[in-house]
Amino acid sequence: MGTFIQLVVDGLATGSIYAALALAIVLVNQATGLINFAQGGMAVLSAYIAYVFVQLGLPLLLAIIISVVLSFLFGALVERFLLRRFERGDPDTAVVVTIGLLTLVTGISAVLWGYNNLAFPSLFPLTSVEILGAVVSVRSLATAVTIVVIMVVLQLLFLRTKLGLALRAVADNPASAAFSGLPVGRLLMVGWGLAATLGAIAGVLVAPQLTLTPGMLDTALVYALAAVILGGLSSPIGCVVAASAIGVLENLVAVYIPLIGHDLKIAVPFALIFVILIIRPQGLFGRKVVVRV
Amino acid sequence: MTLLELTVVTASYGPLQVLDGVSLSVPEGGSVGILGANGAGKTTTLRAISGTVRTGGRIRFDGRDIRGLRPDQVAALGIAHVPEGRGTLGQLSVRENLLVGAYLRKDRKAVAGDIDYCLDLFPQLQDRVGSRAAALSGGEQQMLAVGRAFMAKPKLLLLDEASLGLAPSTAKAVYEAIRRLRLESGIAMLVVEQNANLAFSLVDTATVLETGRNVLTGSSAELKGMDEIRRAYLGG
Amino acid sequence: MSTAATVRRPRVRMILTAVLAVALIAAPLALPAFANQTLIRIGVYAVAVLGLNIVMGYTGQVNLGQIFFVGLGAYVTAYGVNHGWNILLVFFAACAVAGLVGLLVALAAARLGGLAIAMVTIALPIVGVPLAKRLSDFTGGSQGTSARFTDAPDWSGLDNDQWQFYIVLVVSAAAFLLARSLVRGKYGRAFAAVRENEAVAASMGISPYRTKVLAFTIASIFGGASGFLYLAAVQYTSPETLSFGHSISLLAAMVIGGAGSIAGSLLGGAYYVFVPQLTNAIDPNLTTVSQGAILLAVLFLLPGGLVSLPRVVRRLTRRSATRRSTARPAAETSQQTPPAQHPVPDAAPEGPEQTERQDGP
Amino acid sequence: MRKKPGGVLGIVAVTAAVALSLSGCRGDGGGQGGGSASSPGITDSAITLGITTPLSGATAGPGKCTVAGVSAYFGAVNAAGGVKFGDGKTRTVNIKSYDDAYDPQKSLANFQQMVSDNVFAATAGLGTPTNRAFRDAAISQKVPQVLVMTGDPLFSDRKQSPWQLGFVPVYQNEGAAFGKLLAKSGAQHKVAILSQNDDYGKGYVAGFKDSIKGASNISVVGEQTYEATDTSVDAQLTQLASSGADVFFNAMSITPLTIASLQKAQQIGWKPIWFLPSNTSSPTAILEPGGAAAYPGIYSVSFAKAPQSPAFAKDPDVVKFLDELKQYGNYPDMPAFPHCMWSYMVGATLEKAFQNMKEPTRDSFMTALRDIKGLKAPLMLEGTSVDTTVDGQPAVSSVVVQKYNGKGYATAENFG
Repeated sequence: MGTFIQLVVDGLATGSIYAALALAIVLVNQATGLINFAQGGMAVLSAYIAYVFVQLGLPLLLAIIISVVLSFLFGALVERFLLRRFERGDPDTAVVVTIGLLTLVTGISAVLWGYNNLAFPSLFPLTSVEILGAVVSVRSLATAVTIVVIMVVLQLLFLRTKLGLALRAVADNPASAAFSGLPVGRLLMVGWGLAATLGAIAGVLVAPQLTLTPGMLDTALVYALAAVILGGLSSPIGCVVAASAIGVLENLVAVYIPLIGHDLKIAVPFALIFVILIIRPQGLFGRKVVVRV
Repeated sequence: MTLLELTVVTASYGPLQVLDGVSLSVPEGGSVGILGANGAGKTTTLRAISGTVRTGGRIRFDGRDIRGLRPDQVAALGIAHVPEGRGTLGQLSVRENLLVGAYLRKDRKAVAGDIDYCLDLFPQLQDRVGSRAAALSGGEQQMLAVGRAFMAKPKLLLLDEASLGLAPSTAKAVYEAIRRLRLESGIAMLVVEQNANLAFSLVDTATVLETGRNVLTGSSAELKGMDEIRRAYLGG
Repeated sequence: MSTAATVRRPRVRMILTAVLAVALIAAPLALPAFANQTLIRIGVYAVAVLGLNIVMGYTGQVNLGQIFFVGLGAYVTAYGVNHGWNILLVFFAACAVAGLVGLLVALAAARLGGLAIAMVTIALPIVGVPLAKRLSDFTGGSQGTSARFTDAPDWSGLDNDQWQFYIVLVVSAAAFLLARSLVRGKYGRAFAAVRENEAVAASMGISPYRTKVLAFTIASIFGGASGFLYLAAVQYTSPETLSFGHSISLLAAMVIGGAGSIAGSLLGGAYYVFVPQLTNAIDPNLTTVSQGAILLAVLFLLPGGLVSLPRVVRRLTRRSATRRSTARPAAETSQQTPPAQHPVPDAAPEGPEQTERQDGP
Repeated sequence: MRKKPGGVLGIVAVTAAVALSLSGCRGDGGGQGGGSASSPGITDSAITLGITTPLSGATAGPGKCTVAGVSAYFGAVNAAGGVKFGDGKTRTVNIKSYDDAYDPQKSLANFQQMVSDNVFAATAGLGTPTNRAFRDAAISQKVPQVLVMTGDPLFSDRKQSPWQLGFVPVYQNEGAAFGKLLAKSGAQHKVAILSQNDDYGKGYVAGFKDSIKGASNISVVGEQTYEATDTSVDAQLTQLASSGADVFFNAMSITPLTIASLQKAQQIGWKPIWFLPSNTSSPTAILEPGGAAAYPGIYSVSFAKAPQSPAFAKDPDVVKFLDELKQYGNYPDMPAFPHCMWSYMVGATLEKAFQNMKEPTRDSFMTALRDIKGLKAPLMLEGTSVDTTVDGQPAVSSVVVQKYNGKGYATAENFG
C-alpha cells in the first residue's frame, strides 16, 4: 500500500512537469489556433536566460522575472516576424515552421551554453514531507501548486477577461474578429508572448529537476502533447488533469502490469487517448474544436 | 450629409483586378443597395471599404480618408462589416460573440442593455445564449452576425448577402429584424443582396455593378420597375 | 493556367523525360561513389516522403508516424534477408507487413478524424522504439541488425554503390510512377475531395472513411518500400532508425519539398539527405542551428515548398507585365484574407448552400 | 485544388543541381599520398583522421568530448612538430569531425563522406548503433574504424571485425569488476538492479550477474529498467526500495537521472550502497548535487583520472590535459563526461601506433595498432593500461573499482 501511494505521488510530480508545458501549448492554441512544437525549446531558452542572470549574481527570483519579461518579448517578436507570414496559409506549413523554430532555438541554446547538463537552482528546497505515508519533496509539491495556480489563472483569463475573449476570438477567425475592431496582429503577438511567458515559468520550474540541457523538454513535449489532446485543446483544467493522470497511470501500469513494464509504459497515454477519443472526440474537458494541426 | 463616399475605387486580388472604378455614396442614416451579377464586384466593394483588399481611388468616411486603413482601424471609426458567410466565431458562445462585437466599447452597462436588445430583436437566440455559435442553424448564425455588428454601435453597417443559403422564410425574418434595427437605431446601411425583393425591402437607393464598374444608380422605386435590370442582374 | 507553356507541350515533355531517364541510368557510371551513395539515400527518403505526401499532402490527414513504417519495412527486410528468403519475397513482405499494420491502425484511427490520426501516428514511433528493443528475437534489440544483400554480383561488373543505385532507382521510379497515376486518377480525386471537405466528398458518393484508410495504407506501403530501400542502402537498422525526431524531419521534408506534389516528394527526399550533409560541411558543431535556419529560410522564401521555386521565379520575372483574368485570386497578396476554409470572395453560390446543409438545425 | 508547377522541369533542374553539387563534394580522388603504395589520407607530411559522433541531440554532451580529447591531444603534438612515424617521416595529424546525431543512417553517410574526403581512418566515434551502421562498409573498403567509444564486444572480435577495435572496456567488464568485489566480501547482500534499456545497461547487468553466479552470499532481489529518454525514474526507485535491497547496482548513463535517483532514494528513506558506472560517477557533476554523502558507500569503476577530483587537481597529467583541452580542443569547461579523458587517451594510443607503423598504409597501421602492450597513456589510473593484443578485448580492458570518499575517489581493494 505504501508503495502504491508513493507511486501515485511520484506520478503526480512527474505529471506536473508535463502539465507545465501542456498549459503553454493550450495557451498558444487558444490564442492562435496553432500547435507550437517549439514551445519546449523556447521554454528551455528562457530557463537558460534565467540561468545567465543567476550566474551574473542576481537573486534567483529576479533572474526569473527578467527571463519571463524577455520571453514575452521574444514570443511576441517570433509571432510578428516569423509566424505572421504563415498564419493565413496552409496550417501544415505553419506547424513545420514551428518545428524549424524548435530546431533553431535548440541549436542556439546549444551553441551558447553547450550540451553539458547545467545545475539550475530551485526556488524551493529539496527537503521532503510525508503525505499519507508517501514521501514527496517540497520542490515537487511547490511545483504542482504553482501549476495549479497557473491553471486557474489561465482559466480565468480565457473565460472571464476581455483580453481572453479577444484572444479566443482572434484564434477562431482572425478576419472576422478584425471586423469587430480587434487589433488582430497585436493580439496574436500578445498570445505568443503570454505563451512564451508561461513556457518560461514552466522551464524554470522543471529545470532544477531535469538539469538544463538544450533538449531538456524534448520528451516532456511528447507527453505534453498527449495531455493537451487528452484534456481537450481548449481547457487548461483538462490538460492539467490529463497530465497528472498520465503521470500516475504510467507508473501504476509499469509497476503492476509487468508485461508492459517500464519500457512500454509510454504507450499508456496514447492508449488512453485512443479510448477516450472514441468515447469523447473533443477530449476530456474540451469543447468540440476544429483543430489546425 | 454624406457619411460614406467612394470615388473611382479600384481593387485587386494579386494580379486580378476586380473593381475598376466604383463610385457611390451613403448618406447619414441612409440605406444603399449594391446589385449585380456574380463576380461583378459587390462583395469586393464592401471589402474595399473595410480594408480587407488592396484598393486604389478615394474612400471617405465621416469626413476622413479611410483607404489603406486596417480592418480593425476601420471598425474603430464606426463601420461594422457582416461578411459573406456570416463570420461568426464558431467556438465562442452566442453571448461571447456579442461581447466580441462590443470589444471597442467602454460603456459596460450599456453593453449589457444592448445584448438584451439583440436578444429581443432575434428571439430565436434567447435560449441559445450559452451555446457555441457553430452549433446554431444557418439562420441563427446570420442573426448572430448582425447582432454582433450592431453591438459595436456603428454609424454604418456593411451587410453582405444576409439571405445566402437560408430558407426563404428565414431570410425574410432576418430582413424584417434588420429593417426594425434600422428604424430603431438609425444606423446607415450598405447592403449587398442577390434577392431583389429582399434588397428593395431595406434600401432607399441602389447602384448596379457590372464587371467592377457602376452602370446604373437610382432609387429603389425606379430600379424596381426596370425589367431589363431585373432580368440581367437580379435573376428575376 | 499560364505555366511554362513549352514544358507542357507533349513532345518537349517526352524528350525531357527521355533525357532524364537516360541521365539517371548513366549517372552512376559517371559519378563518384559518394555522389551515388548520396543519390541512393535521396531515393530512400523520397519514397518515404512520397507516401507521407499521399496521406498528408493529398488527403489532408496529419501523419506524424511515417518513420515507423520505414523502420518496420527495414526490420522485415533484415529478417527476411537473414533467413534466406528470396529477395523479391523480402520486398513484398516489407511492403505488405507495413501496409497491413498501416491498414489496422487506419481502420481504427480514421474513424475518429484528424486529431486522433495525429495522436495515434505520434504514438507509432514513440512506442515503436521500445517495442523494437523488446522484440529482440526479431530485431536484434538495441544493438540492431545487419543484413547485406546489395553487394554487386560479379557478373554485373559494377561497384556496390552502382548496383545499389540501380536497385533504388528501379523501386523508387516504380513508386513515383505508381503514385503519379494514383493521384491523377479516380483515387486522386477522392483524396482531394476528402482533403477539401469531407461532407462534400460524402455528398459526392466518396466515403471519407474508406478514402482515409486507403490513403493511410498506401502511405504505409510506401513507407515499407522505403524501409526496404533503407536496408539496401544502409545494410543495418536499429531502434534509432524509427525515432520520433526523424518522423518530424520527414514531415518537414515533405512540406519543404512541396505538399501535394509528386516532384515535391523527390525534392523533400533530397532536402532530407542534403541538409545534414551541407550543415556538416558548414561546421559540424553548428548543425542544429544551421538546419533550423535553413528550414525557416526556405519556407520564408517559398511557403509553397521548393517545388514552387519555378513558379515564384516566373512570377517575379514578369510581375509587372501581365494581368491574368481567369485565374483564381492569389490569397497571399491581400492583407487580411480569411483562412482557406472560408469561401473565396464572389465565389459561386454553392459554397454557402453547403454550409447551410452542414449547419442545418 | 493543388497547383502543379512544372513537375518535369523541376526534376530536371534539381537533378542538375544535385549532380553539380555532388561533383563538388568529390575532392580530388585518390591521387594523394607521396609513395605509390600509401593509403588514402596520408601524405609525407600529414595524416587525416575522421570522427563521426553525435555533436547534436541528446548524446551530444559526451559526443563533443570524443572530438575534443583527440583534438586536444594532437593539437599539442602538432604544435610540437608532429608525430615521427615508423617510416621515418614526421607528419601532423588532422582531425575531421562529422555530426551523426546518433542516427545510424547519418553515421554511414558520414563514413561515405570520409572515404570521399580521403580520411585515413575513422576513430573515437561514440555510440553502438552508429558505429555498427558503417562497420560492414569499413570492412569492405578496408578502412580502419578504431578505438571507438562503444562497449559492444563485436568491435573487439578480430575475426568478425578485422578493421575495428573498441577503446573503452566492454560494459561487461565494468559490471563484473564490481560484482567480483562484492562477492569477495563474504557478507550477505541483497542487490537491486536498475539498468538502461539498451546494450549499455544490458552489458553492465550481464557482466555483474556473471561475476556473482557462484557467490551464495549475493542475491538479486529486484530488477528494473528505464528508457534513456525518460524524464523520471521515481517509480522504479520506489519499487526497488520496497525490495529491501542493501546494495543498488545502477547501470545508468544519463546524468540528470543519476542525480535525481541519488536525491529520490534518500527522500524515500532508502539508503543502500551504490554502484555507478564510470561515465556517471563524476564527483562534482553528479555525486555532490545528488547528495551522495548520505549513503554508506558509492562505488564506481574507472581507468581515467577524474580532473574534477581534488586528489588529481595538481596531477601533472590532469593539468596538461585541461590546458590542452582548452587550447586545442575548443573545450574551455571542466569536462562533464569522462569521454573527454578517454578520447585524449585514444590520441596517445594512436600516436603510439603511428610511431610503430612501418609503411604509410592502413594495413601497416592496423598491425602497429594491434601490437601495443602496457602503454600507460596519460590520465590512466595506476593499475590500468592500454593493451591491444588480446583478442576479444578492447584497447582498455582493465578497470579499477573505486570508492567515493566525500570529495573524490580512492581505489577500493575490499568491499565495505
